[in-house]
Amino acid sequence: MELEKYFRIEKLPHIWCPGCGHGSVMMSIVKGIDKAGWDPTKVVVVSGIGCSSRAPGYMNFNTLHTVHGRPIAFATGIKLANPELKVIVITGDGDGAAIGGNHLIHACRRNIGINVVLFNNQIYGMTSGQYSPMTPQGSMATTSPYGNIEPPFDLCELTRSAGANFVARGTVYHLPKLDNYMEKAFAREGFSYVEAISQCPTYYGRRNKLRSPLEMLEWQKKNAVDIKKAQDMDPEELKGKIVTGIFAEKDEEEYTSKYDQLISSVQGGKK
Amino acid sequence: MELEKYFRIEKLPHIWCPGCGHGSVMMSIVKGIDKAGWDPTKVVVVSGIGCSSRAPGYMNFNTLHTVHGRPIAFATGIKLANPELKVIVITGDGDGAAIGGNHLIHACRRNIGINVVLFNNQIYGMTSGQYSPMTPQGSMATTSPYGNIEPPFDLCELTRSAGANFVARGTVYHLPKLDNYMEKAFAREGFSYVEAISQCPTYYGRRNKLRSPLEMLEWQKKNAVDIKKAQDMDPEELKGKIVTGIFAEKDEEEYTSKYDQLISSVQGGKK
Amino acid sequence: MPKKGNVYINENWCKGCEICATFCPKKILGLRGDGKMEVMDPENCIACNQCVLRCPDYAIKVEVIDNNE
Amino acid sequence: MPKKGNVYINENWCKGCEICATFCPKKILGLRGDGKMEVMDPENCIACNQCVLRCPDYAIKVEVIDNNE
Amino acid sequence: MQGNEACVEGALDAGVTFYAGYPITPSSEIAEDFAAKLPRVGGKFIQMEDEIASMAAVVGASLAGEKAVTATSGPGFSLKQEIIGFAGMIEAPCVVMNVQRAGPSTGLPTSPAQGDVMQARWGTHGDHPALVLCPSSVADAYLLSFQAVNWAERFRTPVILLLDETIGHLRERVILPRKDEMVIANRKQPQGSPESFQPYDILDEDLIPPLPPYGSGFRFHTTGLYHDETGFPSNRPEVTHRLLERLHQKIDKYKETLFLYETYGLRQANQLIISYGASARSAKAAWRIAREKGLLVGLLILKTIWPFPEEIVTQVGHDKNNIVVAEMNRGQLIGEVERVMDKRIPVRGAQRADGVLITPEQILAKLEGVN
Amino acid sequence: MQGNEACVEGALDAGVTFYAGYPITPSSEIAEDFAAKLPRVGGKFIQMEDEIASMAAVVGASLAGEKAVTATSGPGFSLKQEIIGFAGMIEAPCVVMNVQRAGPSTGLPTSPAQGDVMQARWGTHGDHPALVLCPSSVADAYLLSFQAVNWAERFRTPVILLLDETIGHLRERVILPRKDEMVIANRKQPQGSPESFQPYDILDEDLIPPLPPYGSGFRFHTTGLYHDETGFPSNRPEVTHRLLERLHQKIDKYKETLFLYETYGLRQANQLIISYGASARSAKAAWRIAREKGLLVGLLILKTIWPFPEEIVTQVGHDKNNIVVAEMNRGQLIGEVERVMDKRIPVRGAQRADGVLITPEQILAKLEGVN
Amino acid sequence: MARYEIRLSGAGGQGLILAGIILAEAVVKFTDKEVIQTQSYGPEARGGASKAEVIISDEEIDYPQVNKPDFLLALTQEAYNKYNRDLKEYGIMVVDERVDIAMRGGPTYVVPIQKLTQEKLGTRMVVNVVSLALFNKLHEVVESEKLKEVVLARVPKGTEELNEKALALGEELASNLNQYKIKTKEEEEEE
Amino acid sequence: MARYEIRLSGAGGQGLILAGIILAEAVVKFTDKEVIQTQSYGPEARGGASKAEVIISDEEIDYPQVNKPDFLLALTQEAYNKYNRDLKEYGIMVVDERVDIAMRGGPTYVVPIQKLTQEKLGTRMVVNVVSLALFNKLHEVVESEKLKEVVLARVPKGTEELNEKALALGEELASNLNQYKIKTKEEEEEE
Ligand SMILES: Cc1ncc(C[n+]2csc(CCOP(=O)(O)OP(=O)(O)O)c2C)c(N)n1
Ligand SMILES: Cc1ncc(C[n+]2csc(CCOP(=O)(O)OP(=O)(O)O)c2C)c(N)n1
Ligand code: SF4
Ligand code: SF4
Ligand code: SF4
Ligand code: SF4
Ligand code: SF4
Ligand code: SF4
Ligand SMILES: [Mg+2]
Ligand SMILES: [Mg+2]
Repeated sequence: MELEKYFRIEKLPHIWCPGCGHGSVMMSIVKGIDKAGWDPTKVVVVSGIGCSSRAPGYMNFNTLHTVHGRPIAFATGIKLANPELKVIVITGDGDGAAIGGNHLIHACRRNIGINVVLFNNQIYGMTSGQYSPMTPQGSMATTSPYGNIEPPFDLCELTRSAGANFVARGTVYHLPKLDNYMEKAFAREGFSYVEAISQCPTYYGRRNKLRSPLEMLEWQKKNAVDIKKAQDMDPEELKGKIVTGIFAEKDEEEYTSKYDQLISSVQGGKK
Repeated sequence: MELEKYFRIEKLPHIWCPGCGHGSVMMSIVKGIDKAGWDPTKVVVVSGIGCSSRAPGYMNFNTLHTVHGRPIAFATGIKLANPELKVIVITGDGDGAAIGGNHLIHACRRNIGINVVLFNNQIYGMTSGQYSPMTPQGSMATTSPYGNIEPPFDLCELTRSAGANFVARGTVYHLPKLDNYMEKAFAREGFSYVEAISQCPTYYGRRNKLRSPLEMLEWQKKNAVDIKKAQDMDPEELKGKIVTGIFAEKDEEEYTSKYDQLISSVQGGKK
Repeated sequence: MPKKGNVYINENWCKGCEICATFCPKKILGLRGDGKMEVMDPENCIACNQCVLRCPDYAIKVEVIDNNE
Repeated sequence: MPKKGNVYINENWCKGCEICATFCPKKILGLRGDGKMEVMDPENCIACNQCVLRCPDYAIKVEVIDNNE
Repeated sequence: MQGNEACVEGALDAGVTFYAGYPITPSSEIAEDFAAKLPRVGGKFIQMEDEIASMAAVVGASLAGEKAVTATSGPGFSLKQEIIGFAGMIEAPCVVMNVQRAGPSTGLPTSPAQGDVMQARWGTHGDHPALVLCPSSVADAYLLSFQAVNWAERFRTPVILLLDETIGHLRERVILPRKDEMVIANRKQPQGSPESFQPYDILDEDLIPPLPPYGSGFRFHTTGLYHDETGFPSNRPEVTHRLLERLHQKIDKYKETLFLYETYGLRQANQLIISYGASARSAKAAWRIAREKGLLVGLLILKTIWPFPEEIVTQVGHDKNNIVVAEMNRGQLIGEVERVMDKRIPVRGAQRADGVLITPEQILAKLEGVN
Repeated sequence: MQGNEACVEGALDAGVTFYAGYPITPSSEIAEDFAAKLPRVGGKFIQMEDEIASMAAVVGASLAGEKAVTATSGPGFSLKQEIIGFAGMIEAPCVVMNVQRAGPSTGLPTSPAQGDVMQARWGTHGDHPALVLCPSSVADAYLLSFQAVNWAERFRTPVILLLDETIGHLRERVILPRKDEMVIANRKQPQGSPESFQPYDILDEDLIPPLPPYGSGFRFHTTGLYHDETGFPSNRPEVTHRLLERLHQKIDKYKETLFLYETYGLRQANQLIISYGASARSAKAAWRIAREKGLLVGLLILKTIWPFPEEIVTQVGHDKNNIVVAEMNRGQLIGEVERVMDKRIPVRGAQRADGVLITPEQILAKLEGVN
Repeated sequence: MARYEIRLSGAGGQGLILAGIILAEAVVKFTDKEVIQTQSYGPEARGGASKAEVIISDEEIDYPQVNKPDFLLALTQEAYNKYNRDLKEYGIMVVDERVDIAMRGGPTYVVPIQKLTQEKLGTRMVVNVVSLALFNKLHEVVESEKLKEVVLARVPKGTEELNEKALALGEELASNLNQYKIKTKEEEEEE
Repeated sequence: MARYEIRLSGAGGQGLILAGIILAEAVVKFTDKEVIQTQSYGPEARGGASKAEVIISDEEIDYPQVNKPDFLLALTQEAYNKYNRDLKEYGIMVVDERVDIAMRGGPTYVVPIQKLTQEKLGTRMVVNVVSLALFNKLHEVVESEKLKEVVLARVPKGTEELNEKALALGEELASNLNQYKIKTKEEEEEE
C-alpha cells in the first residue's frame, strides 16, 4: 500500500507523542479502507475532539473534525443525506464514551451504516490526563489523584446490546488482528464498532507505572484475553482484563436502505 | 396504605388523560417506598420533562422537576452530596432513553445508588405523539406518518450491560409483578432500573388501532413474555414482544460508599 | 361466606376510563352519562379490590363490610 | 535462502519511541544520541517488516533485496 | 395555513431536502410537517436523540450537499448553541428555526414570548456574527423561511428564523407569491480541479468560498479550530484574525441588502413605534388607533433583527421625539435602539414577559399625547 | 499560585464542598485541584460524562445543601446554558467558572480571549438576570471566587466567574487576606415549621426565599416551569409576571453593592480607559505609559461586568472627551458603554480577537494626543 | 362583518382546535373576509381546559388575539370558568347543559350538546363538529354544503358519515336554539 | 532588577513549564521582587513547541506577557524557529547544540545540554532542571540552595537525587558557559 494514496504526506509527522498508539490505529483503518477497495473520494472520515480525533487531518479523504462528542451525530446526517458515501467515525474513549455515549448507542440502535473506530487509550489525552469512562479502576489520573473509583464501560457489550451489526475489540499490540477487524467491519452493512486499545505513554503510562510505550504494549499483551477464552472464565478472573475478538456479527437491515424504501413507497403512492 | 401519607392529595386529580397508565406506575412506586419503609423526608424524587415527569408534583417527598433528559444527572449530584438520601428518578422513554440515554448508562456504570423508574409508553406523550427510541417498529406517530422504521432499544439489556445492580421490566397490566420489582429495586444497594410499560391512549393508542386504554392493556397482556420463557425463544419469535421480569440482580459496590471510603482514606492519611 | 364491600367513587378524580369496570369480576361498575363511573349493583361487590388496584386515578375506595356484625 | 532487506528510516518522522527496535527479531535497530532510530547492523536485516508494521509514525521502509540478482 | 406550516412550505420551496430535529412545543408541527412532506420529494427527515445531535446531523447533511433545516424552541435552542457556532466557523449553510416560548428554563411551554432575541445574537461562545429573521405573519413565515434558506446557502452561514408561539400557531389567509417569482439561491461550487482546490481560498470579492458536496471528488479537511485557506488548523495571529474578520465581513458587506423591514406612516410622524415578530401585530393595531386619534405616529417593523439594522433605525428615528420599542421580553432589542440613538430622544419600552401577547393598549400607553 | 488554583482556593475558603465538571482546556486545572483538595475536607468531586451533566449535578448537590461549583471553557459553557437558566429559575445557588479561550467553536483552545462576555449575560433562553465577575489578577481570582460563592448563596442564583486563559494560567505573587477578614455567606434557612413552609413565599424585603436542604424535613416541590409561592406550576399572568420580576429585582435591588471596580487617576482626567479581565492588565500598562507621557488619562477596571455597572460608567465617564474600551473580542462590553453614554462622547474600542493578549500599545493608540 | 371574535372552549381532546381550524379554512376558501385562528392549551399541552379562537373581519386583522369574544362556546365547567370572563357584555354564550353558569346580560343558551351527541350519534367524539355546525348555522358564515366540504377533507377516512350526521345535528340545534335560551339578568329583573 | 523577561522553550513534554513555575516560586519565596509566569502550548496542548515565560521585576507587573525577552532558551529547532524572533537585540540566547541558528548580535551560547544530560545523568528527563539551574546560576536570581529547596518540593518522590545532579550539571554548564559562546555578527565582521 502506498502511503501517498491515502495520507496527506505533507502533514506528517503527526502531532502524536513518541510511542503513542494512535498512529498504529490510524494505519490499521487505512489498510482496512484499502482492502475494502473504496474510492477515496467517496469516503468521509469524521471525528470529534481529542488526540485521536486529530487523525482525519492526516487522511486523504473527505475529512471533518467536529466538536467534542458529536461525530457520530454529524456522521448520521452525512450518511442519511447520501447513503452512497462510506462514513467512518474516529473517536476516543472520552469523545465516544463520555460526552458522546448517547449518540453511539442511538446509532447502534438505528443500525445506520457508519463505521466507528474508537481509539481507547483509557484516558483523556488531549486535555492532559483526566480519567475517562474507560480508565481502569484504581488508575491514577489528574482528576483521580487517589486512584479512580469508577468502573469502566465495556463498550463492546454495550454497542452489541444497543444493536450494532458488527462489534470487535483489538489492541495495538495485536495489530494484525486489529487489521482483520477493520476489514470485517468495513465489509459489513449497517453499524460497526471497532475498539482499538491504544497507548498514551504521556498521560496514562507515566502516572501508572508503565514507563514507556513498550511497557504499555507489554501490558496489552499480558492482559488481552480472547473472547472465546473469556467465555469460560468467571467475572472475577476477567476483572482488569481486556477481552478481545468479535462480539457481534449480524445482518440486521441498515437504516438508510430502509429509509430509501420508505421514500419509494411514499412516492409510489403505495403504503 | 393511606394515600395522604405519600401523596399531595390537594393536587389530585392528576393531569394525565383518562386511562393513561402513568397513574398506575406512580402508585406502584409509592407502594414500593411504603414497603421499603423509608422516611418520606429523606426521599427525593427527581424527574425530567414529559407527562411521566409530572409525577413528582403529586408525591409528598422532596420533589424536583428538572429539565428534559437530565434527571439522572441531577440525582447523581444529590446522591453524592448526601448519600443518606433515597433518590428516585422518574423518567419517560423520551426523557430517559432519547435525550437522557447517556446519563442513564453512565449512572449504571458508576452504579450509584439511584432508583430509576422509566414510564415507557413508547411515545412522546407531552409533546403530542412523536415517536421515541422505544416506539415499536412500524408504529404510527406524528413524526412517523408512514410508520416508524427505527428499531426500539431494549433498555433492560442496555442498563444491564452498562453495569446496573438491578434491572427489571414490568407492565401496567401485570401490576402486582411491577409492585414486586419496585420493592426489590428499592431494597438493593447501587443503581436500579425498573421499566414500566405504560399506556398512552391519547397519542399512541389512537394512532395505532388500540382504540381504548383497555385495548392497550390487552395488548400488554398479549405481548408480555416472561424472561425465563424468552430465553428459550428465538429472536424472530421475540420481535415485537415485551420481555418482562428481572434482568439483573447484582451486588457490585455502590458508588457513594466507595467515595466515602476514599474520603476516609485521604483524611486518614492512608493510601 | 364471600366478602362484601362498599364501593366509593371519587367523582372529582374519576375520568371515566372504564378500566375498573373491565377488571371488576362481578361487572357491577358502569359509566354514567356524564362520563363518571358509577356502582350499578352495589350488592354484588365482593371487595376483591381489583377496581382499586386498577384505577389509574386512585378514584375508588372499597370498604370491606364486616360480615360478623 | 533467508530474505534480506534494506531499511530506510525517515528521520523527519521518527520520534525515537524504540518500538521498532524492540520488535525487530534481529535486534539491529538502535537509538542514536539525537533520539532518532538508526540501523546498526544493516547486513542482518531479514526483511521481516516487523519494524514497518510496528512503527506508529510510518517512519520505516524496508526494501526486499532480490537475492537472485 | 399555520405559521409553523408556512415555515415548512417556504423551506421546501427554497429547495430544502433534509430535516433533523427533536420535538419541542411550540415548534413540533414543523417537524411533523417535514416528516410527512420530505419523503414525498425524496428528501430525508430524521428525529434525532436530542437537539445537539439534530444540529450536528443538519451540519453533516449540509456538507453532504443538502439544504438542511432544524427547528426547536428555547431549551433546545440553548442546547444547539455549541454546534451553531461550529456551523458558523466552518461555514456550513443551514437554517435553525426557533419558535419562542416563554422562558427562562421550562417556563411556559405553550405561551408566546420574544425572550431569545439576544440569545440568537450571542448564544454561542466566542465572537461570531448572526443572521436572524423574525416573521410577524404567516405570510412572513413563508417568505422569511424561503429567504433564510437562500441566505444560508448564499452566505454559507447558519441563519436563524426566530418565530414566536403566536406566529407559529397562527392561521390566517396567506397569498403565496408565484413560484416563478421566487429565486432560489444555491451555494457556490468550485471552478478549478480537485487537485488545486483549497476550501477556504477566497477568490471572489464576496469573501465566500465555494463548497462542493462530499463525494463530488473534492477532498478537503474541515475543522472548528482556526484554520487557514487550506482548511487546516493554524494559530498564527494573522491567520486567525483574517478568518474571524472574514466571517463577519462576508455578512457586513451585504448588510444593507439584508435589512428587511416595513414602515408605516412615517411622513410627518414625530413619534415612532419599533417592533418585530408577534409584537408587531399589536404595534400595528396600536399605530392604527393612534393615527385614528390624530397622533403623528410612525411604525417600523423589523424583519431582520440581526445584524441590527442600525442604519435604518437611526435614519427613521433620528427626527422623532419619542420612540417606543414594543417587544415581549423585559427589554432586549431596545438595548440596541438605545445604543444607536442620541440620548436626546427618549426610548421607551412597551414590554411584557408573562406569556401573554402584548396588547395594543400597552403600546399606546407609551406614546405621548394619548390619554 | 496560578489563577485557576486561586479560584479553587477562594471557593474552598468560601465553604465549597462539591464540584462536578468535565475537563476542558484552559480550565482543567480547576477540576484537578478540586479533585485533590475536596476529599481532604470531606467534600465531593465528580467528573461527569459531559458539561450538561456536570451542571445538573451541581444544581442537584446545591439542593442537597452543598455549596457547589463547576468550571469549564467556551464549548462547555455553551452546553451548560440550558441548566444555568434552570438554576436561575429555581434559584439554586451555584458558581460556574468559565476560563475563556478564543472562539467561536473549538477556536484556539490554548489562547486567551474575552469572547463570552455577552454570552455570559444572554446565553440561556428566555429573560433572565446574570451576575458575572471578571478577575484581572491571581489575587482577584481568589477574591472574586470567594465573592461568587457568597453571592450565589446570598442571592440564590447562579454566579458566573469569567476568567480568561491569561489569568487562569498566570502565576504571580498573591497576598491572601487573613481568613478572619473573610466573611462567609450562607443561604437563608426557613424559620417556621415544615408543615407551613412554602418554598417561594417571600417574607423578607430582600425578596429571597429560604432554601432548606433535602433531608432536613422540609418537603417541597421545585420546577423550571413558572411557579407560585408554593413551588407548583402556574400560568396565571400575574404569577408569572411576579416571579420574573422578582428574579430580576432581587439582584437589581442590591446592584450598587454588587458593582466591584477599581479606578486610577481619575482626577482631572479628560480621557478614560475602561477594561476588565486580562485586558485590564494591558490597560493599566497603557495608562501608566500615557500618564508618563503627561496625558490626562483615567482608568476604570470593572470586576463586576453584569449587571452592567451603568451608574459607575456614566458617573466616571460623563465628563470625559474620549473613552476607550479595551477588550479581547470584536467589541462586546463596548456596546453597553455606547448604550449608556451620551453620543457626544466618542467611545472607541481597543480590540483584538486573534488569540493574543491585547497590547498596551494598541490601547495607547486609541487615546488622543498620543501620536 | 366588522371584527367578530369567536372562542370555542372545552377540555383538551374534544377537538375544538380542529373545529377552529376548519372554520378558519372555510372562511379563507369560501369568503373574502380576513380570518385568524389561534389556540391555547394548558400548562404543557396536556389535560386541562383548551380553547380555539377565530377572528373574522372585513378588514386586515392586526392584533391576532381574541380579547372580548362576541361568541363563546364552553363545553366544560373548567373551560367556562377559565374563559367566560371577558365575553362581551352582549356577546352570545353557548354552554353545555352540565356547566353551571352565573347570571349575565347577553344571550345565553344552555344546550345538552354532549348528551345529544352521545345519544343521537352514539359517540361524543364528534362534539366538535356538532358545535362547529351550530355556530356556522347561527351566523351563516358559509353555506352548509361548503362547511361540509371542508369538514370532510379534514376528518379521518371512514368517519365521513358520522361527521355528516354531526353537521346535521349541529344545524338542528342552531335552528331550535331558542328553546335553550335562558333568561338574562335583565329579563330576570323584569319578572 | 527592572523588568526582565525570560523565555524557556522546547518541545512539549520536556518539562520547561515546570521549570518556569519553579523559577517563579523561588522568586516569590526568597526575594521581594514581583514575578509572573505564563505558558503556552501548541494548538491543543499536544505536541509542537512549548514555552514557559517568566517576568521578574522590582515594580508591579501590569502587562503579563513576554514581548521582548531578555533571555531565551531553545532546546529544539521548532522552538527556536517559533520563538527566537522577538528576542531583544542584546538579549542572551542559549540553544541546544542541535539547533541551527542564524547569526545575531547578542550573546549566544550553543550548549550540548541534551547530550550532556543524557550522558551524565543517563536520562534526558531532567533537561528542564539542568536548564533552570543554568539560568539561575547565570543570573543569580536566588541562591543555589534555595533553588534546590523549591525543586525538590516539586519533583516526584524518588527522583530527588537525579534532580540534585541535574542542578549541579546546570550550574557547571553556567560556569563554563563562555566555552560555548559563539561569535556574534559583529565579532564575525571584525574578523
Ligand atoms: C464540549 C467540550 N468539552 C470538553 C472539551 C475538552 N476536551 C477536548 S478533547 C477531550 C478528551 C479527549 O479524550 P479522548 O476522546 O479519549 O481522546 P484522546 O485525546 O485520549 O485520544 C476533552 C475533554 C471540548 N473540546 N469540548
Ligand atoms: C431540551 C428539551 N427538548 C425537548 C423538550 C420537549 N419535550 C418535553 S417532554 C418531551 C418528550 C416526553 O416524552 P417521554 O419522556 O416519553 O414522556 P411522556 O410524556 O411520554 O410520559 C419532549 C420532547 C423539552 N422540554 N426540552
Ligand atoms: S497525549 Fe497520549 S494520546 Fe495524546 S498524543 Fe500523547 S501519547 Fe498520544
Ligand atoms: S398524552 Fe399519553 S402519556 Fe400523556 S397523559 Fe395523556 S395518555 Fe398519558
Ligand atoms: S378506573 Fe378510575 S378513573 Fe377509570 S373509570 Fe374507573 S374510577 Fe374512573
Ligand atoms: S371490589 Fe371487586 S367486585 Fe367490588 S367493585 Fe371493585 S372490582 Fe368489583
Ligand atoms: S518505531 Fe518509528 S518512531 Fe519509533 S523509534 Fe522506530 S522508527 Fe522511530
Ligand atoms: S525488517 Fe525485520 S529484521 Fe529488518 S530491521 Fe525491520 S524488524 Fe528488523
Ligand atoms: Mg482517550
Ligand atoms: Mg413516553
